[in-house]
Amino acid sequence: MVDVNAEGAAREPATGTLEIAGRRWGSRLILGSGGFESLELLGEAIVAAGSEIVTVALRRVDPGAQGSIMSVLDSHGCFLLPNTAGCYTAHDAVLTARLAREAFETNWVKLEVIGDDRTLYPDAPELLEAAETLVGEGFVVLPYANDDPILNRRLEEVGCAAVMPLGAPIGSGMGIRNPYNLAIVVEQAGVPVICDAGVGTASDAAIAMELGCDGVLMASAIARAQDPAKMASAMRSAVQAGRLAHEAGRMPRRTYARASTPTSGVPEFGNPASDRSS
Amino acid sequence: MVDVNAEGAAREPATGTLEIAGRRWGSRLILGSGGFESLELLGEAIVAAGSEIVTVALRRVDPGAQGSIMSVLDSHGCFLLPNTAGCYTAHDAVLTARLAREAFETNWVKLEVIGDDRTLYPDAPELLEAAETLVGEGFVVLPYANDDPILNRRLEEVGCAAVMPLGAPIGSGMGIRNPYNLAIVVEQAGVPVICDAGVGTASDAAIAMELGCDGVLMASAIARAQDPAKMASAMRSAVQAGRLAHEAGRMPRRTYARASTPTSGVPEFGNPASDRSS
Amino acid sequence: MVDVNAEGAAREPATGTLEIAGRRWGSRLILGSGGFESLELLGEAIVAAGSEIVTVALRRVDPGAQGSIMSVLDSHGCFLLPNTAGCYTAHDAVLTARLAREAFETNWVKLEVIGDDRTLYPDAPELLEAAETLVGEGFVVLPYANDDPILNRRLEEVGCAAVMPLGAPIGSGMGIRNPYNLAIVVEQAGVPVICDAGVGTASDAAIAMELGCDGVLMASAIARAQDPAKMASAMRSAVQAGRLAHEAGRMPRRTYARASTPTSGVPEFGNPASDRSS
Amino acid sequence: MVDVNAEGAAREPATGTLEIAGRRWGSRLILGSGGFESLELLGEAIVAAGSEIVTVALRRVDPGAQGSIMSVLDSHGCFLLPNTAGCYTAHDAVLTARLAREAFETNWVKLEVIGDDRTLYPDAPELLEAAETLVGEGFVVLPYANDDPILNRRLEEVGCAAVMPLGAPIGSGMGIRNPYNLAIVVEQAGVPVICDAGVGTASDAAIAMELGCDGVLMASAIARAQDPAKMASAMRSAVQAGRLAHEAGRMPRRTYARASTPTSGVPEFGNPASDRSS
Amino acid sequence: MKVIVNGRERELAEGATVAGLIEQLRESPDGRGVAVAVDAEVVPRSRWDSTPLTEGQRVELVAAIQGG
Amino acid sequence: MKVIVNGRERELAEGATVAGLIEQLRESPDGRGVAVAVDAEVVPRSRWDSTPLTEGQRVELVAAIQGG
Amino acid sequence: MKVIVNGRERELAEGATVAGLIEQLRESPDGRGVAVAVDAEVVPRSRWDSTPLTEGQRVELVAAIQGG
Amino acid sequence: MKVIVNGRERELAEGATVAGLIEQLRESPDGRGVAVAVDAEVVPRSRWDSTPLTEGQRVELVAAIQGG
Repeated sequence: MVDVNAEGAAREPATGTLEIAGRRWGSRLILGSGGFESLELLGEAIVAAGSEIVTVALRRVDPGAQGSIMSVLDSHGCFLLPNTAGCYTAHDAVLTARLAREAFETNWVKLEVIGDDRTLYPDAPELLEAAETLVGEGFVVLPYANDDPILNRRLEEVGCAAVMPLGAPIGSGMGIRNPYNLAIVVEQAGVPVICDAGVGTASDAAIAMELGCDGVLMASAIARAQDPAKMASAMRSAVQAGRLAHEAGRMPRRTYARASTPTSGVPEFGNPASDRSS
Repeated sequence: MVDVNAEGAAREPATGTLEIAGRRWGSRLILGSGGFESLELLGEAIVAAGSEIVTVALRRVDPGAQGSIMSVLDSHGCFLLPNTAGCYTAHDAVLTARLAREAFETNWVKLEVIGDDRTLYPDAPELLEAAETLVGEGFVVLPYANDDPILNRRLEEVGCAAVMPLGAPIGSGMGIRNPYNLAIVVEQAGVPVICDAGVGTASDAAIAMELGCDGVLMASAIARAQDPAKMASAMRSAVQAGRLAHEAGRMPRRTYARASTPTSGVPEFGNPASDRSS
Repeated sequence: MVDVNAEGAAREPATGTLEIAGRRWGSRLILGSGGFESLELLGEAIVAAGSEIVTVALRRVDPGAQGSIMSVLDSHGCFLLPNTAGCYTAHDAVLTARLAREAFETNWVKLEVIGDDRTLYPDAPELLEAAETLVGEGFVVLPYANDDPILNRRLEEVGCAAVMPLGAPIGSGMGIRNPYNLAIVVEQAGVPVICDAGVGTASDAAIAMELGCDGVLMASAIARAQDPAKMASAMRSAVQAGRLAHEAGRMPRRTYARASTPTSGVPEFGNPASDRSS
Repeated sequence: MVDVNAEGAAREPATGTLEIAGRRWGSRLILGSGGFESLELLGEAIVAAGSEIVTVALRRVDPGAQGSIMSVLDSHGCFLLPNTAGCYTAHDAVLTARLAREAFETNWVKLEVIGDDRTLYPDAPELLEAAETLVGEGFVVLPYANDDPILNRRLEEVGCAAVMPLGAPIGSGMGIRNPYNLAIVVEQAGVPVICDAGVGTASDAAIAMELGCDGVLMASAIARAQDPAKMASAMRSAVQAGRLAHEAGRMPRRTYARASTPTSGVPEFGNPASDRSS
Repeated sequence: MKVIVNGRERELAEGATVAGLIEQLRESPDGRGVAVAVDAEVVPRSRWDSTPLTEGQRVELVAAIQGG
Repeated sequence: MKVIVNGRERELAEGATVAGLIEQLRESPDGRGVAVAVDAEVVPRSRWDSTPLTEGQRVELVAAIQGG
Repeated sequence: MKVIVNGRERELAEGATVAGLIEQLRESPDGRGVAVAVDAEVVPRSRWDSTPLTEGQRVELVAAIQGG
Repeated sequence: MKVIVNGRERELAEGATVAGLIEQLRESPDGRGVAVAVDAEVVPRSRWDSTPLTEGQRVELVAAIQGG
C-alpha cells in the first residue's frame, strides 16, 4: 500500500497508523468484501475507501468459477484477511482458519463463531475456545465479538492480536447501539479495538472512532449504499474525522448555552419602543 | 479562497458547492470567530477547517485596540459574515445590521435576536420582525433560528436567503438534540439550511449533514477543543463525510442481521464432538 | 370528580394535586376526547384513566347529529376544556374561543393556533397574539406550544394560566423528542407545565412527569392503542409513577457499576482448579 | 403476600401473574435487599413496592450480629431468593448456591458469576458452567446475564427457569442501554425474562416492561433514591404501567402529525385582516 | 330572504331570528353545547330571541364534537 | 487443636463438632439462615452434631445479609 | 461641548465632526471595520466629515471583534 | 473408487491424488487461494502430489469468495 500511504501522507492530517501484531497501516478502515454486486464495484470501493486490509471468505469451489476476487485484491495491493464466516462451532472455525492459512499463505484470521443466524451474534464460549486454539497454533487472531467488556478482555487474555466488538448486528446498519459498552472495551483494552459490524452511515463510523476505537470494519454500509463508491469516500472521511476528533479532545458538554461572542461592549441605542412606533 | 478551492478540487471528492443568494463556496463549514484564545489559533483553525465564510461581531471601539481581526480574515481571503450577537430586540438587531453594513461594506448579516441569556435561544417574533425589516432594506439575511419548522418556514417566507436552525444551545456542545425537527426543516426548505450551534464533536457535524443540511456553522466546538486546529481538520472531514453519505444514500436499517457473506457452499467437516475429543 | 378524588386518595400514594388558575384536580392526566371510535370507548377510557379534565372541539352543527359528547362527559362529571383545534390564525382562534365560552359557559380554553397541517406545530407569533387577546378578555388560557423555552416564557408573561409544550407532533407517538428543552421549560416556568402531544406509550408519560411536568395531555396514545381502556389504565399508572419518581428524587447516574451487595466477608473456598479437576 | 395480592386485586387492573418454575406471584417487581441504610427502610420499601420476591446474600458470620434480615423478610411474608453475589468463578458460585440451599431451605438461586468489579458484568462461560451444574443438582436457577441474546438462549438451553439480562451495570442507574438486544432476548425466550440491573428511575422500569419483560429486579434505584419508600411506590406503578402498555398494544409511531380532531366542519369567519384592523 | 348558514345558502322567512334558526336546525332547543356567530360576531344565547337575521348574513352555528 | 474459621485461626477443644463451633459463634443456636462448609464441602444441618472438626480444617460459616 | 461616546461623557471642541472624533479615538484613520451611529441613526462613512456633533448627542462607535 | 467431494459423490481412478483432483476441478492448476481438507484434516499444498485419495474419503476443496 505504498501508494496509498504516500498519498495519504500528502493528502490528510496525520492520524498515526493502525498497528496490529507489529504490522502498520495508514488506513483505519478495514473493508469487508461481501455484498458488492460486482468485483468492479468492490474495486472502486477499495480505492475510494483507501482501505488496505480487506476480508475474504472461503467456500466450496464452484467448478468453472474464477477465483477472481484474488486478482482484484492483488491488483489493489490489499492485505487479505480471511474470515471464518458461516462457522457455528469452535471446531469448524478452527478448521476453516487452517484452510485459510493454506489458501492464502497467511496466519491472520478474522475469527467468527456465530451463535444464531437471526442476530449473527458470536457464541462467546465457542469463540473463546477457538481463539485460544488458534493462538496456540500461531495464528494472528482478530475475533468478531459482541460488546461485552468481559468477553473482550478474555479474548485479549488468550492472546488475540486485537478485539473486534460489534456496534450492532451484521448488516443491520443500526449504528453503535451501546456506546457505553464500547467505551469500556476501549478503555480496558491493551490491544487494538476494531469496531466490527453495525455501522450504517458516516456518523456511525465517526462515533466509533470518537469513542477511541483504533479502526472500523464494515461491508454492508458501503456495499448496500445507493452509491457504494461515494459512500466509501464518506466512510474514509468519517473514520478520519472521528479519529482526529478523538485526538483533538472535544469541548466539554453543558446543558445550557455559553456565548461565543463577548457580552461586554454591546452598543446601546436607546428605547426600542420609540423607534418601533416611528 | 481560490487556493482552497483548487486544493479542495484536487484533494476531495466533489460535494457540489454551497450556494447562498447567488454566491458559491466550496466549503460547507462556516466558522464562527468567537472563543479562540488568540488570532493565531483562529488563523490556524481557518486553514485547517478550510472555511471560506467567517463570522465577526461588532462591539464598542476599545481605544488602542487594533482591529486586527480584520487583517487576519483578509489575509486568509475569508468572506466576512457580520452577526448581531448580543441583540435582544428587533430594534437593536436592525441597527446593528445597519452598522455592520457600513463597517464591512456588506449587505450580508447573520441575524441573531436572543430571547434569554441562559439558553441564548432566539426570540421568534422579534427575529421574524427584524428579518422582514432587513430584507426590506436589501440585506441578505441569514437568521439564527430554533428548530421549529414553522418559524423556519416563516423566515423563508419573509425573504431570508437561508435558514440557520440550531442543533442545541450555543456553546453547549450537545449535538443535534432533535434530528426529527431538523429533518422536517430541511425537507420543507426552499433555501439553504445551515445548522447553527450545538455541534460538539465531529459526528455531530456529520449527522447534521446526513440529515440534508447544506452547511454547518460552528465556533465553540473548534475554539474550545483541546487542540483547535486538529478539531478544525476533524470538522472539515466530518462535514464532507456527512455530505457524501447524504448524497450516496445510506443502506436501509433493519432490526436483525443480514449476512454479508454468502451462506451457501459452506464446507462440512463432520462431527465436532469427535474432533474435540481428540 | 368527588368520587375519583376520594377513590384516588384511598387508592394511591398522594402525589399532590394539579392546580391551575386556582382550581384543583387529583388527576394529572388530561384526556383529549378526539380519535375514539365510539363514545362508549371514550367513556371507558375516562374511567380507566381517572381523568377529570377532558377536551372538546367545536365544529359546524351537523343537523340531526346529537351533541351526545356532552352527555358522556357530563355523566362522568368531567371538566370540559374546549380547544381551538383547526385554527390557523389568531383571529380564528380568538373567535372560536369566544364561541366556546358561549357554548360551554366556561372561560377556559386550550388555545391552538396551528402553523401547518403536516406537523400541526403551533405558529408562535399568532399563538402569542391570540393568547394576549384572550387573557385580556378574561379567558383562562392553556396554550398548546412547541418546546421552545422562549415561547413558553412569553406565553407565561402575557398571562397564560399554564403552558403546554409538545413532546412530539400531535398523533405521532414519538415520545419526548427533546427532553432538554422540556426540562428548561419546566425549570423556568412559574405556571403549571402540561406536556401536550407526542406521548405514544406509558414510559413517554412517565418521562414527561420525571422531567417535572405538572401534568400530561394525550388523546391518540389511548384512542389508537389496540386496547384503549387498558392503555388508559397504563397511562394513569405511568403519570403517577413519573410524578412519584420526580418527588422521590432518583439515584445518581454513573457510568460504571456499584455493588449493591457488601464486598467484605466473602467466604473463600480455596482453589477452584483443584475442585474442577475433581 | 396474601394481603398484597388481595389488595392488588382490588386495587389494580389485572396484569396476569408472574410464573417461574410453576410458582406464581402477583407482583412483577423483584426487590434486591442490598443498599438500604436500615432494615426499617427495607421494610417500608417492600410494602410500598408490593414485592413478593426479595433477594438476600450470604457472607461470613459476623459474631454478635443478628440475622435480623431474615425476620424482616419473614414478617413481610417475602419469598427469599438467595444470590451468589461476589463470586467470580463457577466453582465459588456453585458452592455458595449449595450453602444458600442449606441456610434457607430453598433450591432457588439468583446466580451471579461476576467478570470484573468495575462493570460487575457476568462472565459468560463461567456463568454457563455454573448454571449447568446447578440445574443438574436440582436448583431452580435464575441467572444474572448480560444482554447478549446468544448467552441468554444458552442459559435457557441448559435449563435455567428464567433469564435475567441486565439493562445497564449494577448500581449505574443508566436505564436500558440497549433496548434492541433486550427485545431480541424477550422475543426468543421460552422462559420468563426478568430485567436485572440498570433501572434508575420509573420510566426505565416501564420501558423494560413495554419491551415485553415478565418482570424487573432492582435494588439501588429504590435504596439510593432520596425517598426510598416513595420511589418504591413509583416503581410499583411503573412496572404495572409498562406491563399494561405492553398488553394494550401501543399506537403506531409516525414521523409526522396526525390530527386527533376532525378537520371537516371548521367554521369560517371571513378575512382575519379586516378583523384585526378593527 | 337568504342567509349563509355554515357555508350553505338557506331560505328564511322575513323576521327570522337566531333562536328560530336554531330550532329549525336542532331537535333539542336547549342550546347547551351550541354557539352562534353572525358575521364573525358571537351572539350570546341571551340575545338569540332578540337578534333578527337579515339578507346575506353569514351565520356559523357550532356544537361540541370529540377533539383535541 | 487449630482450625481456620472464616479465615481466622481458632483454638478448639479436641473432639469439637460443627454444632459446637456454631454455638460458640452465635447466641441463637437455631441455625436458620446459617450454613457451613468445611474444606469446601457443605455440611448439612442434619450432620452438624455428628461432624467432628480436625486439625487445620478450613471452616466457612455464613449467614444472610442484605444483598443483590 | 459634551457628547456621550460609547456610554461615556466626552468633552469635544465646538464644531467637532464625526470624522474628527474617530481620528481622536483610533490610530488608523482608515475606518474599515468601523461604524458610527449618532442618536440611534447610522452615519455613513461618506458623511463623517460633513456631520457635526452637537451637545448631548449619543454616539456609538463600533468595530469588529471575534464573535459568533 | 468413490470419494465425496464438497458433499457430492465422485468417481475417481484408483491411485488418484489430491493434486489430480484439483486439476480436474479447476482450469488454473496454480492453487493460490485454494485449500483442501480430507476427512477434516488440512492437506498442505506441498503434499497434494503425494497424498493419495482412498475409497469413501470426504474431501472439502475451498476457494476465496467475497465475504465478511
